[in-house]
Amino acid sequence: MIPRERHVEYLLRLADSPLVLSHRLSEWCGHGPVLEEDLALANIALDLLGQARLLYQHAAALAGGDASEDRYAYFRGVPEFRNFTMLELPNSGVASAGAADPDYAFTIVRNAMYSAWALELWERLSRSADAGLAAIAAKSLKEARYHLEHASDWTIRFGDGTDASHARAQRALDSLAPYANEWFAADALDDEAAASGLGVDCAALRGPWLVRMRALAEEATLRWPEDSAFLSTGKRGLHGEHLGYLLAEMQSLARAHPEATW
Amino acid sequence: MIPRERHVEYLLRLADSPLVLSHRLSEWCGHGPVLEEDLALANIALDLLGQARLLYQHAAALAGGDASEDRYAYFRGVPEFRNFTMLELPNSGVASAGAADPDYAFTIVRNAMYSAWALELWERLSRSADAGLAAIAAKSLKEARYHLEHASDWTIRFGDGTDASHARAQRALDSLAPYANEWFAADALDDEAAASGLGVDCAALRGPWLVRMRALAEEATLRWPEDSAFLSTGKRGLHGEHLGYLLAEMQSLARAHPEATW
Amino acid sequence: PARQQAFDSAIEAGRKIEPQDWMPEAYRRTLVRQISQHAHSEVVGMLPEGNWITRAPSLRRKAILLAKVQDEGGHGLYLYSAAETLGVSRDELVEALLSGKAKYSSIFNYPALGWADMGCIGWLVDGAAIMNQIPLCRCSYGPYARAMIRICKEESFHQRQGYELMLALCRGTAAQKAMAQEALDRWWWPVVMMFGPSDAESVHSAQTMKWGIKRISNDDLRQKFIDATVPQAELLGLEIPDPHLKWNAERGHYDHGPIDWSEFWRVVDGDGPCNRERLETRRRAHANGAWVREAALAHARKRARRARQAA
Amino acid sequence: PARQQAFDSAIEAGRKIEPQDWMPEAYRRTLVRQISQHAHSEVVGMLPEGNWITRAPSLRRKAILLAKVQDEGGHGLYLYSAAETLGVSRDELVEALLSGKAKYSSIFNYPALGWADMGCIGWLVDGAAIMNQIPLCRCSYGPYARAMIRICKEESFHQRQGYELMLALCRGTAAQKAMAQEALDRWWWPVVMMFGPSDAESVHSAQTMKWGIKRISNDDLRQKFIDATVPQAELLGLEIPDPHLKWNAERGHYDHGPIDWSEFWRVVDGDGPCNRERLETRRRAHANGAWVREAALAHARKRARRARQAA
Repeated sequence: MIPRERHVEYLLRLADSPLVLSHRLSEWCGHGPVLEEDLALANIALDLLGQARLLYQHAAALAGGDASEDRYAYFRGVPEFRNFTMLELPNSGVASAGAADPDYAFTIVRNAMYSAWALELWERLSRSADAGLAAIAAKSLKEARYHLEHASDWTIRFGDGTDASHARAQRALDSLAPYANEWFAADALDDEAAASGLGVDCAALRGPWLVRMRALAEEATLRWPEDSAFLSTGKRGLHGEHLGYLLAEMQSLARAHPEATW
Repeated sequence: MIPRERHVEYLLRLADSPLVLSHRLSEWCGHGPVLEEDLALANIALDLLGQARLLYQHAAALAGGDASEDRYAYFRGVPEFRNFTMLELPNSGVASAGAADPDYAFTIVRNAMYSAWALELWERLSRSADAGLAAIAAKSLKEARYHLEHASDWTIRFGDGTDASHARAQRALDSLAPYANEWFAADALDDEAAASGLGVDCAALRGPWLVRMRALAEEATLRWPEDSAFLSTGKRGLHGEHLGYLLAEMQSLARAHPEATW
Repeated sequence: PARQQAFDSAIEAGRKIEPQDWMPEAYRRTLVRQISQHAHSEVVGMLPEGNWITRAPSLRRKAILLAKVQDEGGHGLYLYSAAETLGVSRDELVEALLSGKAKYSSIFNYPALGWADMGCIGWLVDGAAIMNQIPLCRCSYGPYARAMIRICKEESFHQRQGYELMLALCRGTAAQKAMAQEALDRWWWPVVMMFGPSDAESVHSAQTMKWGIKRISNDDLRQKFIDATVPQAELLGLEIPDPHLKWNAERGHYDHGPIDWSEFWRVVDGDGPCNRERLETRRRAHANGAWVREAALAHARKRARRARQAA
Repeated sequence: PARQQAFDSAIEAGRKIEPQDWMPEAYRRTLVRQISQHAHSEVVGMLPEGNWITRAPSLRRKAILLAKVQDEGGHGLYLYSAAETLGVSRDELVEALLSGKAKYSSIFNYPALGWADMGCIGWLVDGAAIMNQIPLCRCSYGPYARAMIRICKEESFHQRQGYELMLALCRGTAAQKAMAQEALDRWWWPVVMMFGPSDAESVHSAQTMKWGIKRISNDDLRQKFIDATVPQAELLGLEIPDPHLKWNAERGHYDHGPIDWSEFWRVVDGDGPCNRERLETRRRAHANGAWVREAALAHARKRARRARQAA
């Protein structure tokens, strides 16, 4: 048995990533390359938002007190968020804060990487000792399959499309890959969650994830990047410089009216 | 004599514009086209910030109570801000919210238009019946001269540079010009301020401003845009969609700690 | 000729015209104009609301808004498809929007400045759209009528959600209630103008009525909308910003104050608060997406070639 | 030869080497590397702080921060100029940065995550930089030494401002104090590593000492920094995140815990938290600015041609 406080923290770690990625995807709304993709991204954003909400609600029920999905989403600051660093990167790619044109290749390749990981995650978590979590995982698994399919189709189109699209996809892959290291680097909380039957052995996801990703890269005629020693730390609350801007925007209205019900 | 409340509002109208433009210019910091321009824009941003602070302080002294420069800047919402709509437009140009690459031509042409207007404004306000305002105006006048010189030099380089830079400058001029209409359209507050000797007859600024701008356009080999019926209303608190994002970012930290002193 | 007679008698009898049927060129052109204008409105209409997804004040409201904006994109898709049955391509339609040749509903040239705008857009803008669109479910052109049936269902769902959002604000804190009133003050007159110029001034009305495309006049629809909306505003405890608004027992309708048609034409002619921003946003998205569309085409061609070679 | 002797005796006598003087190629190369690395550090160093200008929590702090970041850009300019006196162009130097060939201070590969980071960067990062740079004011190469004198003056002003910012946080609310401690926890070890590897491991030290470019060893500077900083942290009421830190009365210095040099080399080798982001940001700004630089050149050429034609 894992103590309740860390049980909750593990759930928040699972919840914050889909919330933050959902936010990034929803930024495309009205700005996509073709209307069908505006719809597809909104759909995926909606699924991820739904996953986050279920996980927050489950965590809040466990935590008790005044915990709620909205308190988690709107009233925690940067150091309390537990999402992976990759997901807070802006749609324009890997650079310090500053407005820039969004890059659909970056969005698509990130979705491919994340949903392939999520697929492995949810499959295992659907057997979690936490029955509530297992149910959420079973639902999320189906969604992750569709998300991966969508992102894979486009990754292949880009890699095996024009020279320009190939270059963009390769660039996205190269710049994103180092940020995936975090997903497979277990820390004490991961270990505790895995040992207790609540969570998964996160290092064990790497093998099957790599198989999927290499196969996708091959079909897309992309070169899989070399390993790097880079290790981001968002899941421990040590984020990059982008999350602060994201939360400032996301939380601005809710925080301006802390007493309000919407 | 103008009633104190409207005197204060007139000062806020003067103050909010330089604050918001300063914010936009400071976004270039570290992202400029050449190091010298990073410095120049930071310098102009700093001047504008200084003008805003003096005006807020003057307004706060008049308003009394808990009014202060920081309360004005950080604890008013979108409908309370009184800046011209043009100045809240993002550095990427005229489009709905959504991240996009900043455009130096848009920034430069906007600075040219605004500082040419400010020159006319401060010159007249340096004779304001409000001695405090007159002193601020005299100081600001010198700064506006330098800002106009900087922006004019670059406008000419762009207009009379390459085909690409000419096209960008013309595009910036065409898209910005309609937003200047607001500056010369007097409303009741403008009229009252002018009549009382506090403010200026804002319609009267149009003639000399146009002379300056047309001369600049000519030297830059740019076509001065036709008049349009567009009328923005930021100075009455009816803004475009961008100011909300700007304030969310600018005010995020201050509002997260309303009790703090920095 | 015989074809014209067949067409006329179908219209007369209230039978649907289908894509394969002969139709007068002017009828076809009118439909393309109207359907594509409607499709463009859905797509441009994603912007003011899309603008608030990232700032929605609760996750529940965020999900509702995301789904709603997605629905609007979906409506755009059905409508482009309906227009395509008339022999124009999506590319041509999009090109007409981006070049400024095609119009879209002027209402989306107003900015969404606060959260209550999400309520007003659902309650009033979608409400007005439904008034306009319900008669179109009986429109003489089959594909358009069928698209409108589906769209109207979803729009009335959105309308209820918008009203419910307003209700939550009006029952909330004083600041929330003030937000709601402030938004209503901004949206009321633009929405009233959504029904278009008075019947006397409307250019296209007579012929489109005859063709069974339009079925109720602009002024009648506007009256219907106002009559339906005033009691809803009362229920919210909000004040409609029209000092002349009052019940006329004799007519059995609300009288309203004069409409500022100069404002209407200014916005239609391109000088509304956001015309430039909306169009530029669409242009930019289209330009930034060019490489994506080219990649998809290139890949499809490569696959087709490989399939041929394998055969 | 005679030139080498003149150079050696100038160094011996503590006389400055000036741009027109003969100098050994290795001396020149070492200086270009070091000065340009320093210039690049100033420019990249604008990013973590620039990141907070738009969010500064008071207008006074915003003005201070804007002015500070501007100063850093100014330092970059002096230093590029000093490097140019050695016969390299700014374009070459910038190219070396963007290609990843030239280094910049690793400290700027750490993110600025909160407002207290603005304090830590001034107090600690600038403080450490001053320790490194004060000896350079006596450096054997004249233009570099003179640039450093000016820069050190401004840096010590920044250092005091940074400390003053920390003081305001530590005297503020509990949340502000916590911010300050959290930032110190993140910045301490990276700052301690700013002085470079231990003397035993340092590649360039011996020769640069002999040439009068470097004057004090890495470990000595580090010790000096720690000795100066510990009492400042105590004054703030903050705890330095080093459990081994304690006063050694015998040595008359503070002892500190072991430094994680694997972390140091990981960041130097490109895998620090923000290496990719910083470099990509510089590349992007340079690429987005290409048309601006081309326009300026084209216009200057046009003017020159017109002036010739008029003559």
